[in-house]
Amino acid sequence: MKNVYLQSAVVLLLFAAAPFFISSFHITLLTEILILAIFALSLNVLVGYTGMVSLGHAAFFGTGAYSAGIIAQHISANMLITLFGAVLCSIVLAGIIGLFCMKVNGFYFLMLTLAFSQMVYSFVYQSTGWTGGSNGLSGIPSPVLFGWEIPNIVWLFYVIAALFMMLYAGLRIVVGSPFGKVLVGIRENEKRLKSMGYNTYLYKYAAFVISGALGGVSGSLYTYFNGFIAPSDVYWTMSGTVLIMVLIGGSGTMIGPVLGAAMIVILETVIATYTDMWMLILGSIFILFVIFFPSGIYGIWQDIVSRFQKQHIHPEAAKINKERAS
Amino acid sequence: MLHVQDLHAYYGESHILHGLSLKVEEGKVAAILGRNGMGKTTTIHSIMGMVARREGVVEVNGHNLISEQSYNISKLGVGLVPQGRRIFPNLTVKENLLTTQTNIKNGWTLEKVFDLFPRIKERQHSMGGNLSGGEQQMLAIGRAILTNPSLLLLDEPSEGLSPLMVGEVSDIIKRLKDEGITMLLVEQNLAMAKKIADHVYILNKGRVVFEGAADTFDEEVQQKHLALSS
Amino acid sequence: MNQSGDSADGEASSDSDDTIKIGAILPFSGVYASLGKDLSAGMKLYFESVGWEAAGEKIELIEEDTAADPQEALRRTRKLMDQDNVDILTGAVSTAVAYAIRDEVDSNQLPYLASHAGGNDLTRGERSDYIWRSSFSSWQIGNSMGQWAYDNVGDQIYVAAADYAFGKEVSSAFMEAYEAAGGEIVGEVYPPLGNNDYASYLTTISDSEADGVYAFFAGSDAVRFVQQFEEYGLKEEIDLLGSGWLVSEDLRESIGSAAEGIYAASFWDYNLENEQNQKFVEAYEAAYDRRPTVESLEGYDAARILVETIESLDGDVSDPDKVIEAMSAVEFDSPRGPFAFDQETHHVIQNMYVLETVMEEGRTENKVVEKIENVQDPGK
Amino acid sequence: MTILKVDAVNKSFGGLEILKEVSFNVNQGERIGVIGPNGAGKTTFFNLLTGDLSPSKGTIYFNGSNITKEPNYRRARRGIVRTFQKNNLLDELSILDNLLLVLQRKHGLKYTWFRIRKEKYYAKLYSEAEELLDTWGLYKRRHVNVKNLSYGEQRQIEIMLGIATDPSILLLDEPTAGMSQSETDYIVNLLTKLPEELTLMIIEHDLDIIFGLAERMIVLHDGHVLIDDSPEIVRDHPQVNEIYMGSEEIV
Amino acid sequence: MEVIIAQFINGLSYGMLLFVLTCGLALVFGILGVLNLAHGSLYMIGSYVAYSITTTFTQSFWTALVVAPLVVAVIALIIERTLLRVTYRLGHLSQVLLTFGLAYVFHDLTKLIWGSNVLSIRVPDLLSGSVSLAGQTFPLYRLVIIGVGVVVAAGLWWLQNKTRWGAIIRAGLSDREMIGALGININFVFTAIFVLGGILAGFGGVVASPILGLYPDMEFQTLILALIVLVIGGLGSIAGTFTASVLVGLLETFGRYLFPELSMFLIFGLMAMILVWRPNGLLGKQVVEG
Ligand SMILES: Nc1ncnc2c1ncn2[C@@H]1O[C@H](COP(=O)(O)OP(=O)(O)OP(=O)(O)O)[C@@H](O)[C@H]1O
Ligand SMILES: Nc1ncnc2c1ncn2[C@@H]1O[C@H](COP(=O)(O)OP(=O)(O)OP(=O)(O)O)[C@@H](O)[C@H]1O
Ligand SMILES: [Mg+2]
Ligand SMILES: [Mg+2]
Repeated sequence: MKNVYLQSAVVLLLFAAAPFFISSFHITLLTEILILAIFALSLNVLVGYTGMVSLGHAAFFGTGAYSAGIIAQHISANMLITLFGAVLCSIVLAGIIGLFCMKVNGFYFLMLTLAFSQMVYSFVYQSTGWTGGSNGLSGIPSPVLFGWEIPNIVWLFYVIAALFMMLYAGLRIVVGSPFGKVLVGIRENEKRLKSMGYNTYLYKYAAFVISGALGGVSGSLYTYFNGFIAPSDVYWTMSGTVLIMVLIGGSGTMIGPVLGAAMIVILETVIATYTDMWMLILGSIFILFVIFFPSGIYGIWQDIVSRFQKQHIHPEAAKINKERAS
Repeated sequence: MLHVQDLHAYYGESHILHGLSLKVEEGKVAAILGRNGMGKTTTIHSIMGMVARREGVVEVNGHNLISEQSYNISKLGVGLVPQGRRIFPNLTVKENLLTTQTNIKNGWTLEKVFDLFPRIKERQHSMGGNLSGGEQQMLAIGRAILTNPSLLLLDEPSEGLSPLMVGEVSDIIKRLKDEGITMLLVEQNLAMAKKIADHVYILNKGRVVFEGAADTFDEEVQQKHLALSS
Repeated sequence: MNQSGDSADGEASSDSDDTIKIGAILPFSGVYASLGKDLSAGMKLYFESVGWEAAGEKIELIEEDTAADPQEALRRTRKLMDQDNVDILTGAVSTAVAYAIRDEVDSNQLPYLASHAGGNDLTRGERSDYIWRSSFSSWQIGNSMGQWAYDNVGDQIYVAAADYAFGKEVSSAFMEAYEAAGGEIVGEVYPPLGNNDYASYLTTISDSEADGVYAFFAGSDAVRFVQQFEEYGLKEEIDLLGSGWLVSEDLRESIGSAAEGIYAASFWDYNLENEQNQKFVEAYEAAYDRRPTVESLEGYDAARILVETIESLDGDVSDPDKVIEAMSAVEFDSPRGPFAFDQETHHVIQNMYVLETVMEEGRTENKVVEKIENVQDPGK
Repeated sequence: MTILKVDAVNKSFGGLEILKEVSFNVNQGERIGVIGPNGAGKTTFFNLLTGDLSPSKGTIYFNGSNITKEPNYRRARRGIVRTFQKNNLLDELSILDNLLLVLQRKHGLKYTWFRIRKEKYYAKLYSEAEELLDTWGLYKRRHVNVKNLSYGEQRQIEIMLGIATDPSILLLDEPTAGMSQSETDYIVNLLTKLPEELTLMIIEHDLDIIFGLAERMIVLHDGHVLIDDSPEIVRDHPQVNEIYMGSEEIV
Repeated sequence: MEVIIAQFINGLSYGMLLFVLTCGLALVFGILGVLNLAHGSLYMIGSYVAYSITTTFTQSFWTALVVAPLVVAVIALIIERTLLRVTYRLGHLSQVLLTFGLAYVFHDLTKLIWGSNVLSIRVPDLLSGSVSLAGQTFPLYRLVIIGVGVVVAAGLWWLQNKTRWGAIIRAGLSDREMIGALGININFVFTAIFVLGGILAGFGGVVASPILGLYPDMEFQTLILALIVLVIGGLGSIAGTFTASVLVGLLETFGRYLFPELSMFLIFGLMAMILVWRPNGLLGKQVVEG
């Protein structure tokens, strides 16, 4: 993490160059990874930083996706409008659901978020007129940005990559800010934080709404990307998938969920081409991760880095421990 | 009875105990003293098999227990009053006492423990987690006694007890000693330690820096080994 | 999962110049897995019978697993188009999958032969120049039974259908035809997909005055519904009728004797008596050692359409518009009866059959009780 | 000036009446010792003051306003700060992070959402934290996770966090329990040096400490205030000797 | 009126079926604290093994009722000993990932062995009749299930409240190290409970499949249903699970009867309402901290 600006410049360059070096199918894949990475990042605010494990995050993804799609069909395909509408809808939804979910903790939180998202699902599923019900919503016009209809996947990729980088940077600032530190504090010991004078309820609620809003952003991007929305995007399996992405990437880290999203998308695509037993292989990989790399891909990455540098995350800590020991 | 030889213990990378040795004769009480963070609890935990990485010899009654699991060590007659009490919060007082009760024939029963600590008898249906600090300490002592140990490890048993109760606990420990239970006691309350122990060890940074009979532990030793500057 | 006929010759098959690539998006996992497998088996049976060759060109079949997930299907379709450069696409079991890929296929001008998905709109409002359907539409399934039910069951019918677009389309097509014939719908109920206990619904139904129940359920829902229909004593009082999937070939063994006496509408049945069907059933049983299902037939026919299309083009499939033109002209005698496309709607015109399930030698069999010829989807 | 007024407070759990009609006033800057047998209700009483529990009956006033119904975080912001009898820290975080959270709260929430003004805001926090760690002799170990400290060391952190908050009334629940003699001396020394206007209430079973520090003693017994008087009176009170001190000698 | 009574009986029997499906999960999660997302898979394996036994080997439902749970028990034993054990120190999220992975693996393995067709198990002849009650025909098997549910509930209640096991597990959950230091081989206890959970899952599989059938994805449906019942009842309380099963059974049945168009919404709505009203479920234990 020596130079953030250098790093972002490199990433920017890589993104800009990508379409010149890889096939359009791989650009599609990369775009999808970025969208789902935003989704995973948004969940990570809850799961990784605040310690609230949600199994209903698809509600916000789906809300974002459907509101973007419906607005594009009925009002305007202008990306600024659809995006704004999607974020607004998911913020409102997260605001309402959050009010209730703040009352419960742990597993009950997980199940309550699941309950609300399943209610959203059945609402979407049964509002056939607006959402197409079980058939999904199709025939969504392509997004328009400043009067310019995004013509193909490469341009869409650029738009999404730019948005991704902005959101990533923004989120990094937020989780590294004092606000983010309070969230981590809540994860570790909410009771103590209250004693310190923090209104933890407000912080958790804010985290929930931020997380929901970002979930909505990723959902609307998915709509631009696919031009189609299936009710399964709101279903609990979607919430499960994104949770797995966070866990397998490394919860409570910034890059972890991105790596997790990349890994799951790539694995599903690659394995499914060779065998229809992809669940067997994917499942085995999950198991191997738990047993051998419990801190996720991020943990592997850390191991490699520390092996190279021969030092730990907090060099001082190691030094002190050694000092005391001798 | 208890014989510790060249004990090393580690938490991950950090090496905490450096070749520690100590001995407690059958029916005697030895005290371990030392400032915070010197390795007293680590010593107790190593004997009890609760430190993941430990090397050396820990002999109880002639059995080397260095690589035993802690439940087996307990079954061989080693009891523990842990630091910080570690009461099971979701069990009632009575359950806390009875769940791990063993070797009932050796003499200690629920009634007898209740006689020692009438206060916890009053609270027997409360959840362990709802007790006051001192009550929990009594409960922790009672819980250990009910495993009917022949060697009892006490890690700061007087913490959180009122002066009156400190006196009573001292009496209880003496009584246990009279019944032939061997004890290893970690204490910060020096007065109490002096009163009970036959033998004293002082730890500093994982090493024994003083050992001697209780009466050789005087003001001077205390100044030398327990003052802040050391 | 690349399949190709030249494995015997040992030639490399991935070279795109001298092979024609056909992409199939089918569910091999999830709730529709068994349908996907049967479709695939039917297709391979036909391709095998022509030696994986058409007009001298090798045929390569690339199958992709869509599960039951439209998004997944979209991802797979893109892979087939961009990565594998398939010439023709076929498949899709779930209607949602067909809708999901519709725009992608249309804008990329990829000829697509829908071989199962039955949503009406695919050949109505969502019709595309490049999409043709050889299987059925929900309207065909539901509509064909309306008149017959009024004539043979009674003038009061209760409708129970799984709560998803397809279930609703089929049942509303039925209701429309039934009411047009003069019948009365005395109640409707739509249990969710995957509902596991029908006791409550059955109690309500048995409380009604209906002469019959028109049920649209498939897969495990069908098994449970039909079994519970009998267990709760409705079978003695009320006729049960529905689509062919209620008593389909692969379910009847699980359902057991509870299926006896059910009337169902379908465009094919194992026991259809015609020469083509005999040939098909024999070949299928020889190859796989089990009975074909209606999906096997769909796969078999789809493969045949593709082969005939390629042959009429002499193997040149580079121009999608020509492919479409050739495909639309395919006509043949299928095991289901005469097969032809409606040029207007891009949808198959076919016979529909009303079947009755009867007991034969301790097991249930379907028997054709009525044939409705040349049923043509109205296309709007 | 009366800073805290407790008026006929009761607390019961289920049928169990733990505190009965407890009333008294606290003036600003007082050093009050709270003693009583185990289970007398001392910790419960602190819990009522900080809002970790709410009283079954009675009222609590702080600086003239009724705070009986206020949640604990609001009271903490008013300056009612406590330490816990049982260590209650952010175990998985470093000592520094524990401290930073306290300091961050103390300096208000102004810039907490973004760290755009990082230098200005953060530098101040960090330098204050590091200064504090230095005085507590923890600077070198500031990145060690709290869970890897020994019990007594964690007790020290507990007190450090309390003091770092800059409270107007500090409630210490057995601050030196589990600490060795030398650390205890250190803490006592530190407590005597706290600013005069800071109000202190200390629960302690170590009589040397309590009689050394307190100007006023409250003895709780069985849920009510047995005595509220000067240390001299309490020391010689026969009933206190009987129920609390036993034969223990007082230096 | 008769319809109401009939629906009541329907609801009761459906509720008991839910209890049989959930009790294994309730034991392993509510008591052992392990969120076992592979519970549905164990249930499914029980069903499929029972299917094989009833159709191929002995053709006897009763043999299946004994053998299938044992097969599942062995699988549970292996899982606990080799995989789950590692995760106890890693925490809940690791268990979520692990058991989810297991569910995936089992999904494909059963597909490999038994295919993806819809299958069903015949009700044993002894129980296959029908009974007429309140002017309505009921399958005898459904009524028997009510009895089975009650018996299982009683057994579990006894285990939890009348033996030392319940207390040992609760103690082990809050402080494994300490319960070990007091002489209890907590690893063994955990294994035993997990295996018992497996047996119950397998038993549920055999008992439920004549009604619910065997089909792809059955395990996830069952899992979600079981989780809902569990959370409504509250963790750590067999009585809560039992109450919740009956409540959900009745609500679903009457919901389908009175508001068929809402039926998907109802059960999740109920769960949300109950959790907002009682954040620890109906009879869930409030966890006492330190
Ligand atoms: N939540 C609770 N539920 C039931 N009883 C409780 C609860 N909290 C405390 N008690 C009881 O109230 C009494 C007072 O407890 P408290 O912790 O206030 O004592 P204390 O004076 O601090 O004692 P100690 O000096 O031992 O810490 C104890 O007997 C305890 O068992
Ligand atoms: N889990 C752990 N991981 C790493 N280091 C630890 C761990 N537990 C204790 N330590 C370190 O080991 C050293 C000895 O700790 P120990 O608990 O044995 O001290 P102690 O003498 O019992 O102190 P106290 O009087 O405070 O209880 C301390 O420096 C502590 O920081
Ligand atoms: Mg210690
Ligand atoms: Mg206390």
